[in-house]
This record gives sequence, C-alpha cells and structure tokens, in this order.
Amino acid sequence: QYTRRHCSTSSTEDVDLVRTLMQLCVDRYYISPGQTNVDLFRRGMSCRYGPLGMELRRNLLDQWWHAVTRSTVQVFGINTLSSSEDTATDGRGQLRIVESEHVKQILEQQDLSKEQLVQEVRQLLQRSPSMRTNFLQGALEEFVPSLELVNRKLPFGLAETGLCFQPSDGSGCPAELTQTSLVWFCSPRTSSQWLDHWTRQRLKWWRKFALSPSDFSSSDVPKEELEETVSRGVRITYNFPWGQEPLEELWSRGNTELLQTHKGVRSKLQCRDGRKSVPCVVSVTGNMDRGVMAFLSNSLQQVKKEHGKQKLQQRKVLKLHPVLAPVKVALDIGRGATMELRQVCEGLLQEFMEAKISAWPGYLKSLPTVEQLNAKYDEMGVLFTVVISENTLESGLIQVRSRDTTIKETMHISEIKNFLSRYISAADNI
Amino acid sequence: QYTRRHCSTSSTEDVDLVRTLMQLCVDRYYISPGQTNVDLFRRGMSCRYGPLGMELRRNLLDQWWHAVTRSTVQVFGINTLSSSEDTATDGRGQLRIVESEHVKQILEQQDLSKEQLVQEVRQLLQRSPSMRTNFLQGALEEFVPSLELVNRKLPFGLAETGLCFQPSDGSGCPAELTQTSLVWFCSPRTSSQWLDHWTRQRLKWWRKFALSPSDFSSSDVPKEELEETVSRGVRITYNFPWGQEPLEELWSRGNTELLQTHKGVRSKLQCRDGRKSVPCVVSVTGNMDRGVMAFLSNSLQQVKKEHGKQKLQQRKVLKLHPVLAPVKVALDIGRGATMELRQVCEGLLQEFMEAKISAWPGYLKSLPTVEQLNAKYDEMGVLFTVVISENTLESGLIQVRSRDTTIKETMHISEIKNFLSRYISAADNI
Amino acid sequence: MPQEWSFEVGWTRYGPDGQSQKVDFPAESALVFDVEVCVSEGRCPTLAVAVSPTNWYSWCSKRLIEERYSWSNQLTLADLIPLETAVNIARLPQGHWKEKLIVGHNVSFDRSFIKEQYLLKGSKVRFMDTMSLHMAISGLTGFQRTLWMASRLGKKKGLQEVKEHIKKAGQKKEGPMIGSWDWVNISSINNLADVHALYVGGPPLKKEARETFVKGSMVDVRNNFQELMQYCAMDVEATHQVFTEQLPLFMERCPHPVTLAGMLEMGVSYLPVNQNWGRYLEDAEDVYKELQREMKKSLMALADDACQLLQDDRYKEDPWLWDLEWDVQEFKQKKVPASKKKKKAAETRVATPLPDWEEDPGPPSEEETASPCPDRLAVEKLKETVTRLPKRRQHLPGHPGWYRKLCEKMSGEASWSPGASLISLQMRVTPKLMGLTWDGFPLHYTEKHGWGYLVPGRRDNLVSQNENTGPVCPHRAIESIYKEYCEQNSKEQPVYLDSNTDELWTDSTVWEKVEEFGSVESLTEENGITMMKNGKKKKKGTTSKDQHYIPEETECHYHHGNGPYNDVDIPGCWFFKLPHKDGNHNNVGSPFSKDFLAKMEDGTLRAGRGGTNAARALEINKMISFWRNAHKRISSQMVLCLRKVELPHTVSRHKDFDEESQYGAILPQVITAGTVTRRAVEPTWLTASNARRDRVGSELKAMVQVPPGYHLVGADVDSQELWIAAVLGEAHFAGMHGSTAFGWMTLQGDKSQGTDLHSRTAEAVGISREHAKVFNYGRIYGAGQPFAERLLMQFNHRLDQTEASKKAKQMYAITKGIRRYRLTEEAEWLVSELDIEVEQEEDGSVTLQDLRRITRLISQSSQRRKRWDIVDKRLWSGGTESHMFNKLESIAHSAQPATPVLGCRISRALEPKAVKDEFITSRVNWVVQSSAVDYLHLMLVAMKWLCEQHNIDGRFCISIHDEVRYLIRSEDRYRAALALQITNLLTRCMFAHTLGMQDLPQSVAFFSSVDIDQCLRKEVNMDCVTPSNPTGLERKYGLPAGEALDIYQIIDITKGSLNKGR
Repeated sequence: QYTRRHCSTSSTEDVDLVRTLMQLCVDRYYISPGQTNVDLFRRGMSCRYGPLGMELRRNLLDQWWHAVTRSTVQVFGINTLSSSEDTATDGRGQLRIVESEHVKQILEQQDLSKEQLVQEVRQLLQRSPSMRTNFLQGALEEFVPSLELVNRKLPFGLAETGLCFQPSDGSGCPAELTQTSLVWFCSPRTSSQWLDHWTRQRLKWWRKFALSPSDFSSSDVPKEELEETVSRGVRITYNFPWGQEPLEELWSRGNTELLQTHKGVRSKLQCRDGRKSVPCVVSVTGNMDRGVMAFLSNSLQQVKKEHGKQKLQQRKVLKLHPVLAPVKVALDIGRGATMELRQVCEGLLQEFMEAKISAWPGYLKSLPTVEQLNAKYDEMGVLFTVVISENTLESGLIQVRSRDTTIKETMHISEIKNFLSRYISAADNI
Repeated sequence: QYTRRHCSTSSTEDVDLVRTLMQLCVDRYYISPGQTNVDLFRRGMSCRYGPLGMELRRNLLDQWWHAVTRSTVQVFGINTLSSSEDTATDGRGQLRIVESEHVKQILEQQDLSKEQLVQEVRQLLQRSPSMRTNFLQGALEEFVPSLELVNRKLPFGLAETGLCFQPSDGSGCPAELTQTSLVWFCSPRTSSQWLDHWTRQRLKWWRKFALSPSDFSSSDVPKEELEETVSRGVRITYNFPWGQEPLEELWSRGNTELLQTHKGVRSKLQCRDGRKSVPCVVSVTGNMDRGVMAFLSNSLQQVKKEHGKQKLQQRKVLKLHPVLAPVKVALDIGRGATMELRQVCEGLLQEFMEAKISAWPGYLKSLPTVEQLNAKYDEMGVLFTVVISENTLESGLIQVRSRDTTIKETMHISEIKNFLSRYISAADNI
Repeated sequence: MPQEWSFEVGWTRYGPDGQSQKVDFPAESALVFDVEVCVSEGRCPTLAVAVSPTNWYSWCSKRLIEERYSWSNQLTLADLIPLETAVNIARLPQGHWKEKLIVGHNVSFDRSFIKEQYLLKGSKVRFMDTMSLHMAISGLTGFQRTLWMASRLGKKKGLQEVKEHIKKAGQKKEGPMIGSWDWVNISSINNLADVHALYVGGPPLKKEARETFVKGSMVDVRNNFQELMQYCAMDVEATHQVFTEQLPLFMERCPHPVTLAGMLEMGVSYLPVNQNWGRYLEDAEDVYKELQREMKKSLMALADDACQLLQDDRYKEDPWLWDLEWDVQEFKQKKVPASKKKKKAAETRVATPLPDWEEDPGPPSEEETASPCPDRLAVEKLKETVTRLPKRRQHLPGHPGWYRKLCEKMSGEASWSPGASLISLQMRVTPKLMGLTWDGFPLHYTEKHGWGYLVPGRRDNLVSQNENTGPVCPHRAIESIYKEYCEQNSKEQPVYLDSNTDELWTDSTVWEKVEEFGSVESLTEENGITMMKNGKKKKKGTTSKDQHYIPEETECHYHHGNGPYNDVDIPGCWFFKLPHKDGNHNNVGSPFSKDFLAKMEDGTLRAGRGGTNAARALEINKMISFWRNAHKRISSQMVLCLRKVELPHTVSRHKDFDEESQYGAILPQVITAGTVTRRAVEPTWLTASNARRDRVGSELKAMVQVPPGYHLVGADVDSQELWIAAVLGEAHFAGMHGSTAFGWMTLQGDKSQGTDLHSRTAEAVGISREHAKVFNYGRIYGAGQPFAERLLMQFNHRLDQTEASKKAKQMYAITKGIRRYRLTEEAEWLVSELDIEVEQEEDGSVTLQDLRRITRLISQSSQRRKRWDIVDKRLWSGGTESHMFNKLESIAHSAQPATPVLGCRISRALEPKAVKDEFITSRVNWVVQSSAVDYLHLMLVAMKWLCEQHNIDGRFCISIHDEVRYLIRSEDRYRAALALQITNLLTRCMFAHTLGMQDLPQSVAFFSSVDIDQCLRKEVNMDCVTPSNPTGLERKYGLPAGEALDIYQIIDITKGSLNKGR
C-alpha cells in the first residue's frame, strides 16, 4: 500500500515524484511560483520562499545553530561581512559589487583612449568589494581576536550562518546560497580525530530529523577532488530521486590558509598548548537550501487510497519532523461559522502564538469539505488540526486531528496548548 | 552620584561617552577590533561582530520576528533573493554584482573599438543582477502569490529580515545593513490607522527592552523629506549621544508601487473588501545594526563610586534587558581551581546549554581579583555570575551575583538552572 | 402577585386568575419596572419584572434559560428587553410610537437595558425615577448623609462617626456640633429600602437576595430562580408604593409643570458612539499599561541601584536611605552528622591541581559520548546535598531587608516576575529611592507625622548619638545636598507657576470642600457673636512648644514651613511636615497624591537622584492619573452596536455610511435629580474633564461621535451661576439689570480687558485668574473666609498663615462685604434709653464692635435675668456682592425657601423647620444651584417645544450642568442652532420676568456661540491631543473642526427663520 520512492526503480516514477514534490512545494506555500524559482530551488540554491518554506528553513538553521554552538565543545558565533575589500586575485575575488554609476562615469569620459579606459575599468573592478563565496576567510580573520576569548587555548570553533554567493556556472547569473559554517581550530595532532568527530556529529544531526535516516550518508572525498590545501575531506550527502547531492562538507585544511591570512606571523597564531604550534583548521560547511529540499523530499509520503472502485486517490503527506514542521497546528471552524466561533479561534490562535507554537488561521478560509481541508493540511505538513464547532461553545470540547495517525481525538479547549507544547518538545528529545 | 549620559549637556562628556562605549564594545567581544570596523558600527552599518555582538543581534532579530509575526494580525514570513535581474534603470539598480572574469574577457578583446567596448561593458552591467537596497520590492512581488493564502482578504503583511546593500555615500565602499521589513497591505480607507497602529506597536517594542525608554521616540517625517510615492512617514529614532538617528521608518506608500510592480494589472491585485480597491502599502523598515548600537548605548550605565578619598572609580555596567543580554550567566571558580571544581563547572555549563541559557565559561580564564572579574562581566552585560568554590563540593552551595543589584546570593546548585530560566522568561513579561 | 414565575425566554404576562401567557411586551402605557443583572456574567440583563395597572409581567434572558459554554461579549438589541416592539423588529413607522411611562427606582439603570432606548430616533417612552423624586422632596446633602447614617448606626457608633468626620474636616471638637436632629426623621438616604421605609413604612424590605446577582454565577441565579423573581417583584411593588406616596408630595413642592417636564426630558439622554469608542479604549489602556510598566521598571531599577549601597555600608551616608532595614540573613543549612562530615572531608581532600598548560585533548571518543558525561555526574551528585536545605527556602537571604519585601517569592506561577516587582509609588520606600526633595531638603517619613522633610542645622540633639543604637542620620550629607540645591538655584525664589487648576477643581470638588467647611462656619457664627478665630493654629503650635521647653537653637532660622516638629529626634536635623490641602495638622500619606502634582510641576518637589528613572516615574505618575482613576468606569460603559437595519435611513443610506464601521450608543445613567439641589448626577460623563495634552485617556468626551448624516448642536450657558446670583441681587436691590457692582461685572466684564469678575478678584488679591475663579465660585456657593485661607495656602505653600488670613480677609471685605447687624426694636429702644452712641448705616445696621459694646452695656445696666434679644437681622454691606448675599440669605432663611423662578421648594431635610439655623452654606448654595437647575429645565422644555413646532429632526443628547447638546439631523442643524438661541432668550426672559424685571440686556440674551460639531468637546477646534491620541482627533479619527456660530451668523444662515425650506 505504501510506495516510497527509493523502493521504486523506475525512473519515470522518479520524475513524477520530483514533479509532484515541486508542485506541492509551490501549492503549499513552501516556495514561490515560477519556473526560474523552482529551478533555483531544485538546484539547491536560495530561492524565493513562501511563508512555510521560510519557516522550515528558519527552523532548520535554528537547529543547526543550537547543535553546533551548544555542543560540549567551545564554539562561538561570529558575524562577518558578506563583501570585503579583498585585493586577492584568486578565485575569491570572482564576484564584485560595482556601483553602476561609477562605471558609467568612466565610460562617459570622452577623452580617454581605449587603453586608458580598459585600465580605469580594471582598477575600478580591483577596488570594488568582492562577495564572499563562503565563511572560511571571515572566520580565519576572526581567529586572532577570538584567541584572547579562550585564553589562547585550543580547541575552539567559530560558527556563522548566512548568505554566500557563487559565481555562475556559465549561466551568467550568480547564485545565492544559505550556508552554515563551523571553522574549527585544533592542534595539528588531533585534527584528524576532530574531522571524524564532526562528521559523526553532523550526520547524526541530519538523521535525527529524517523520516528515513538511511537516505543521509557520509563518504570520504576522493583525493583527486580535494583542493590543494585540503588533506582530507568528507561529504554528507542526501539521496535525492535524481541522485546523491552533498549537503555538508567537512575539510581538514591544515594551517596554510590561516598563516596566509595573517601574513605568516606565527607568534600571533600560537596557542598555549606547550608546543607553540599553529593550529590546524577543520571547516564544516553546509548548504541549508539544499537541506530544506532534502527534508521536504525525505518526508513526502504518498499513500494510495482505494476509494470505491473507479477513483484511485493518492494521499500525499509531508511528514516533517515535529520540530521542523513550519506549522504545528491549524485552526478551523466546523459547519456554520459564526462570529462567536471566530472569536474563539482568534483567542486560541493568540494563545498558541504566545506559547510560540506556530499556528495556521485556517478559519479565515473555509474549504468545501473536511476531506479537502485535511488533504491540504497533510500536504502542508501540519501536525494537528483543531476544529472548533458550535458544540465547543456549549461544552468547550474541540476535535484534534493528527497528521500522522489521521485519527480525530476530542479534547478540552483548556488542555490543547499544553498538549501541543509537550508533544513538540518531547519530539525534540527522541 | 549617578550620571546617565543624556543628563549631561556638555559635549566633551558626550564624546567621552561615545569613546567609552566603542572601546567597551571592542574589549568585550561585541564587535571586532579595527578602526574601520568601529566606524562602520558607529555609522549604523553591519560590521564584523564578535560573539557577544552576534548573539545580541540575533536575540534582537528573534524578538523582532516574534513581535511582528506573532502579533494579533496576520503576518507571513517570506524570503526573497538579495539580488535580482532587474532591468530597471532607476536608483534600485545602483549596485550590481559582476563576475570579474566576464569583464576581463571583454576588456581583453583586442579587436573591439572603444565604442564597442563601452557598449559591451554597458550591456554587461545591464545584464548583471542588482543587489537589493531594501525588501520592499521583493514583498511587492510576493503580494500576488500571498493573496491566495489569505483568501484575498485584507489586511495582511509580509515580513522579512536579512542583509540589504546600500550604495556608498561617496566613500567608494557600498555598505551592508541588517534590515527588518514588514510590508503591510490594507484597504486605502484604513491605511492611516494602520500606520498609527504599527508606529505604536513598533515604538512599544523598542521601549520594551530599553533601560530608559524615553530615549526612543517617534516623530512624523516632514512633508518635504518624503519620497514622491509616500503620503505620510513616521520615524522611530534613538537619541544617541551624538544626536537623533532613525532606527525604523514607517511609510504610507499608497498603491503606486504595487501597481507598477504588477504592471498595472488591477484585477490581479483587487481584494474582497466589497469595493475592489487596490490595497495600500505601509512599509516598516528597521535597521537592526543601529538597533544593536542603540540598545548598547541605552543600557550603558556609568556609576561613579567614591572609594575612599583618593580613588574615583567608575563602574560601567551594560544593563541589557535579560532577553537581549547575549550572556545570561558566567561560570567561575573561586580561589584555588582544581580539576574537581573544573568538572563541576563543565557539568553545570552543559546543563545551562541544554536549557538554552547562554553561559560563559569564565572558569577557563581566571582573573586575579573578584573585583576585576565582576567589572568585566558588568561590562559584558552578563546577568549573573556563578562562583563555584571549595565549599560547593561539600555543601552544593554556590554564590550567585546579580549584575543589577551587585548583591551576592547563596543558592543551591540544584536550583540555579530553574532560577535562571524563570528569571529570563519572566523578564520577558514585564 | 403571581406565586409561580415562568422560566421562559422573553416576556410572560400573568392574568389575575393565575394563568400566564407569552407576550411580545407589556401593552399597557404605564409600568413599574425593575431589571436585575447577574454581574459576573457581564452586562447582559438577566431578568426583569414589570407591573401595570392590570397585569404582572416577567422577562427572562436567553442566557438565563439556555446553558452554553460561552456567550458573545458583544451585546445586540436582541439581548435587551423589548418594551415597545416585537423581538425581531427594530423600526416602527413614523408616528407609531406610543406614549408610555416607566417608573423605577434609579430607573436610568433599568433604562440602559431597554431595547428601544438604543434606537437613534427616540421613542415616546418617558421615565420617572423615584430616587430623583425623593431627592427633590427629602434629599440630603453629602454631609447630612454621613450624619444620617451615623444616627442610624446607633447613638454610640454614630457619635464616633460624627467625630471622625469632624476631625477629618479639621474642626475643633468642642461645642455641640449639631443642634437639631429633626431632619433625620423626615428624610433618608437614597436606596430603595430606606426610601420605602421613609414614605411607606411597615416591615423593612428584604434585600438579601440581591447578593446572588452581585456575587453569584448564572447557575446560582438559575437554581434560585423563583426566589429571585419574587425578590425582583417585591422591589417593583415597593417602588410602586413609594411612587404613589411621592407623586402628590412632589407636585406640591415643585408645582411648576416645567420642572416635571424637564426631568422627563433629561431622563432620555443618548450618546452616539461608533467604532472609535473601541479604538479609544484599546489605545488608552494600551498606553496606560505601557506607561505603568515603564514606571514600574524605573522604580525597580531604582531599587536595584540602591542595593549597591550595601557594599562597604555606603548606605549610612545616604540622606534618604540611611534609616531603611539593611540587615541581611545568613544562609541556613542543616548540620551534617559529624561522622559523615569526616568522610566527606576525606573525599574532598582529593584535589587535583590543574595542569600548567593544557593540550588539545581531542574529541571525546564515541564511547565517551555514549555514556553519561562524568561532568554531569559530578553535578548530579552535588545536587543530592539539596536535602540539607530547609524545607522552606529562605527568601533572598543575601539581600537587604527592605529589598526582600519588594520581591515576590519565586514560585512556579506564570505571574511571578523577578526583581523588586512589588514596588509601587504608594510604598514608603519609593520617595526615598527616588531621593525626593522639597525645596532642596530630603524627604523623610515618620509614623506619627507622615511625610515631611529634614532640614539640617539643628545642634541641640547631636550629643546623644552614642547612646543611639538605631541608624544614624548622615546630617552632613543632607547639608551638602541642600548646599548643592542652593548653588543650583542661587537661592532665588523659584517663580511660582500657575498650574492649571481645572482638573484639580471641578465644580463638584469645589462644592464638596465648601460644604465641608461651611457646615462648621455656620456653627461658629452660632456660638456667639465672636468671629471665627484664626488663632486656632497658633494655639496648637504653642501647646506643642509648651509641652517641652525648647532652647533657642532648636528654631530653624533659615527655613519656614510646617514645623519643625521637634518630637522627631533626628540628630542634626529638624523635621518639617509636608503641607496638606486640608490643613497642616493633617499628615501627608503619599507625596505622589494628586495634590502634589502642581508642586512637582513647579519644581518644589523633585527627584534628587536616579537620573531619569525618578524624574520619569514622576512624569508618568502625572500622565496616568486620569486613566488610573477613570478607566474602570469608562471601560464598563455599556455600548450597544446597531445593525444596518436598526439604523434610520438617514444613516444607512448616507454616502459616508460604511458597512464595516460600527454605529451604536451609550445610555449614560443619569439620575435626573441626584443632589439636594436637584442637579443631575452621573459618574462618568457629567464630571469628565476636558482633554489635556499630558493625561492619558482624557479625550473621553470627544469619543461621543455622530453617525453619518447627523450633527451635535449645543451650547454652554455663559457664566450661568454668576448671572443667576447677580440677577437675584439686582432684583433685590434696585430691580434693574447691572445695578450692583457684581452684576455689572457679570454683564459687562470682559476677560480680555481684565474687567470680568475673575480678573478683578485675581488683581485685587494678587493671584492668578484661574485660582481666582475657584475662589469666586467657592464664595458664591457660600464658602467663608477659612475656605479661602486654606485654598490660598494650598495654591502657594510659601504663604504663611497670617499672610493668607490677611489676603482672605481682604478679598472677602471687598466682595462679600462686612457683617452688620440690624437691631431689634427692643434693642433700638434700649440703645436710645441707655444713650449708647452708635454709628448706624442708612438701613440702621451696626458693626460687630458696636454690637458687642451694646450687648456689654445692656447686660451691665440691665437687671433682667432674661437675655435681651438684640439682633433682628444680619446683613452684609460694603462689598461688591453684599446685596446678592443678602438676597440669597434672605431666601435661605425664609420659612419655606423656594427657587425664585419656578418656585421649587427646598428639600424637607433643609427647611428651617427641621434644621433651624444649620446647614446655612448648603442652603445658600441651594438657592443658586437649584435656580440653575430651573434654568436647565426651562431650556430643555423650550427647545423640545421649538423642535416639535418647527419639525426639527433631532433628539436630546445630554446636559452637563450649564451645557446642552442635541443630536440633530445634518440638514436641520442651523435651524436647531437658531432654536437653541431662542431657547436661551426665552429662558433668560422668564428669569427676569419672574424677578420683576421687564427687560433683558442683550449681552446675556443669546449664547455667545452655538457649537455645531461631530463630537463632544469643549471647543469646536480642539484637537484633543493626549498621550493616547498623539496625532489628534482630525488625523486619527478623521474629525474636522466644527462650527461655532454666534447669533448674527445663525440669523445670516437661517435668514432668521425656524421654518423648513425657506
């Protein structure tokens, strides 16, 4: 009865599945409509998210942040600039922000020779700030100010999340990425152990929220794919219908870049570990846009429902982890909406909001049938649906439907908030 | 006995105060050192933040998000791209991302005439994506997809936070800003009321976390300063030692821009309010980098302590609101640190982290005297300092010093976590 | 009366033979009616009983009959009691309303639950209030009410109460206070039970059942339904009995038909509101809460900051905080058994020193992460020692005692908040934390004297310091504080700011004060011919000095104030009390009471430290004062919203009509004759002050806003009471307008030229015009010189007693004049017989001195035992207002005091027959105010008549003493304005005519302007900016300024015609 896509082997089914997933993401407010936008999303880039996608990514980033900065080891959050006046001529300086006014001014100078013009434009380009492609450089720069913080003791890490930019792969349009970055500084002796440690931690984290954890896996990066400065690399990948794609990459980078950044002044970089060694760097870089897609893809469950004989219906459920689910509860009115019912809904909504339980004001838009409503909420990945009816006004009882069991439970209105809070926080601990 | 800066009228005192504040921010890990960085911060731009500044801004953004999206009215979060392929030639397209490779390719083409070269560069520039200067445009574009969400009923809002870019004011270097944006869509009839509503709500929010709320104020923007499309504007400003600076701006923008964005197709924009009117837009845009500075400035209290006769000491305390304070508790070891004491500290730190109470591992770095330690934590704005001593191992008792009262209270180790949790969550309600 | 009540929604009629029948509403045209409301369930009426000449009726609410989990808190017409229409009908065709009369006790309360009363077009139902009738017949003054209750409570307790009251009023205890108690038996306080006992008698009414409605739930009401219905019916029956007795009495005592008609018209007041009412409540409450929170935060910060003084005992040098409890407690823990302790000690001896340098240990192994962390185990193990803590945890043992008291003990409850959260302005510690100073001296509190301040420089009590075990006053610190203050101010006398008094002194508060003092003044006059002694206070001062001899140096030379009180023995300091508005012997309980607002504004009382925190707290205290006192009353106003079909077409078809807006009304619960002067009483609207920039929520009145297609038309009678008083005096004196100085000022005085009464008084005494106004009204209400003295000192605390007394005397001499006495024939004869030389005025009166001399001489030379009756009449003379006062007093002293215009007699409880010569002030005041009520009744009746005659579409809205407002259909608004002007003309004519003057000066004939506006406000162009309405009425609510038209403009617009469609 259940068909999970990774059981299927036929590729047309996979294509269907991808199309279904993308359509659902658009229909259910995860991402904004438009083919370009869907393509961006599909390619694991940052795209225009709708309210639900935005919330999902937010939850994911929050979880990442807590997992990394509140681990047993010392990790400090920092914030660097997305553009820097970097005069390096290597790949880092690929994307530049220029003020079009300035370029125009140069171009409009009639008295310049062609060579002069070329020279001026080159200089302008050189002076223009370049956009970061990752957080590594920023973290390396912050290393020295941070040393004082930890009393020059290793190991410690610097974490940052945010936007990074990537040069176009020929398409002409640079892309944005929501990255997470942990740059870990440790003694050269232990760097390999730390790489393993972080790999383990990170994989565990990804699997924690998955419906089928085995789709997340880690593997060593072959030597030939490694950058020059990197001695070892590990990739955490997700098995999408169209194949494996990396979600997070861990590199053991030695200390070359650190020394470079600080112009080789070893004394500034040395730590109090008795050996006066320059620390090694392990970088952990994740792509959370792709992470969002991975979890969406992972949690989509399609159930064939045989309804009578002729109609073959498919129930689509987005079984997102309770912690990640962008909407925890939807509020609806049963038959015959009245002002009084509306009032109760609004009161309850407020209560949920105050308890930081994100709720969906379904009562504002009524769907013809309960089935349609439930189908919609299942596709949105809403954990519970609460229905307020005329009966509620008399007895205070409400109907609570669970996404996962599809069972409707009767509950008293005074108890629903605590129930949801408990449910979500308990799910976090599993 | 107490001197608060806005009581003083002498400007030298103000200058001193600014210097003190900036020095403190650098020394206490709020921002990274370096004059350029301090200047950026001082100008209300995004800068490289240290762990504490990063956490403070994070807390502030979180609070903003909750206040706006969990208010009694409907606000949805969205996420748009920071760059867009916008062919508009007006101010919006000021900052362009170009791939330096592409420019170089053009410049290297020897066979082009100067005119052709100019033409090519121009075209490249035109094709390059432009960086957003604010979130308005993105929200206007998302209006139509969002309409379905609310069943075509007004009012509702779209919220977004993140980086925006501003063309340089001549200095040659474009700046980054951490902006918050609420774009509110309402019927033309009520737009003025909504502007007032949001002004009140926003001002209330700023004041909620302030030590002296009256430094935050709102005022109407004079007609002559308004943009063409804006019919009314309100600014929420903070009274910095060097003068008023805007933190958040509210504009009543009518529907011109909305119509423009959707190419005048009224039918797409009309809402179900009986009159088929095109909604009016109220935009609420905040600068959270300056917000961080405002709260730092607002919460810095300097107390002259007459200590004996000869020594005039100044106690500097960063009395940040408990919800905003980046570090809630610092853990330290009293006289004579041992491994056993260290272990207790580590264990307690873990416990705090799990309870999402951000803690400072002060025990890793010991300062010579308790006074110095307290002075440091006061300047960091740490709410409580917990001191574990030899005695703790015997009786389980710890010393808890409060930043605000400077009083040391004895507490049992089993109760400290709950005390802190309660303290922080209750402080949110005052 | 039916034995069994029907438990059914809506009206039930009971026939004489016991059968019951469901009906739409009682059909008869006269009903006695009573509504009961289950208070805990909101403002929806629960049940009601009515009786007509033929039938009993009962009514039950849907909410009583049907049980539901929740009900809407927004009432609709369907929730209310219909008296003229069927359940689903809200509009009757024009002219189908029937005339009806509803009788009830405090009927305006019952009226607010009647469905048809909320309709914009008024029905023809009118209401008779047995409470108002009672006030007109036998009402009591406020002071009398206290006495009445005291006498009812039993003699012993009663006397106690009286003493208390007298003490409060600041009077001597000597002498028989009340000479006559006859009035007690011919009057009663206002509640139905007492009124019933007075007029009907018999067994007392049972009111116990009422508690169920006040405290019980709907379930309780349901369970006791029959009993409660019965109770309600009993009240209806009692009301009917009372009414039958009252009506003939009322008609006899207030014979003029206008009085009755005016009261009926006032009983149907109506305030239109719209959705802005809700916005106003929300915004005001919001701003209020925020300010309150801010204030509390400021205070908490002050408390936190003060804690720092604990370090190194620095508090000992603090001028304010030195005498707080600074003790801290020791942290208690149970002792560990010795053996265990040893073992533990052995364990802890294992102390591993930290390594000198540490290597990066590398990540924890997988096994390590799997097993519980050893660090956590160490902590968990330590946690076990919790058993050694006492069961009940100590409350913040490390904090000073005073701070502990400000903190809530931590609990699991959601309401717990950290820090000194219990702090409030009312606490004694607060002024000290703020470092309040009075003229530069730190405030200090003593149990005996309340709040005062410490003045340094005392030397006589410095020696005893060593014996003193308590906290020691840091008088040096106090000196330096004062020195600093002096340097700042250069010791120049701060300019005395004229604070705005209109908030502090509404009409009613002035009168309350006057009444309080007045009740005693009459007494002193009664006690002999001696004048009021103002040496009273001095005497008190000397007695305290006599008690213990005070050496020379105990006198403070450089500061004069209320003190020093040297029984407060604070080394190095004198203690002075803060001045009190009711006299300096009263203790000040809080320096934040509203009496000190003005002192804060002028900088006398200011915060000495804490920077902005303290100053801001003071400012906020001022801003929220209005809403704090009023918000309960205002937010409990019952607003009923009308649906579109319930509105007249004028509204629902108007171009400005908006489906999403709300249109509704508030029915203010006006007691049409609520005081002994028959003035109307209502707690919210009739006392509302005007909008003030710095008072949250003070834009209240402006929230009365018209529906589309309507306007508010109204006017204030210009200096109504002054004119009435003046015209009485003039009629008495020369029968000519403007014939007395006072009258002339009233008629011709011009504020801009400084020739009006208030300006003249201000100039004469050297006070501000605003203050002079309070004096003038106080005086005309009958207040005497002591009142003026007290007031002067309150307005300017730097004025000393003798100076104040001198000023007051001067003021009274030039206005009221000087008492003279006309001798009896007997006395005249004696004077001439004994050949006593006296100076007599034209009217034959003599001065007080002469009178004393005559009395002395007569008693010396006379052998008679019997005292001679010397004084025939007391008169005022020589002042601008003497003639007026003579007239007022002659009315007040006549056997049957009655208003000169409509001939309404004074309450039985104030007639000389019952009270002899007491309550003179109240009686004098009654003459003026009751005539003002006649004025209002005349206006209401005239306006009603003009509207009917000329088809002006509108209704009466509200009358606020000297101000009337009508809700008029927009197209008729100018005609209504003209009608209002004619109304004033007619009313003034009626006054002049009945007083025997056949002409009327044009300056008073018309209102100076008639306001045509869309909301209720003092001036048509006021934007009512307040903290809760920061952008003003026009921008926030879209209300443009209204029109204020004088008679010439109105004649221009209407062409002087009341006819429709000229």
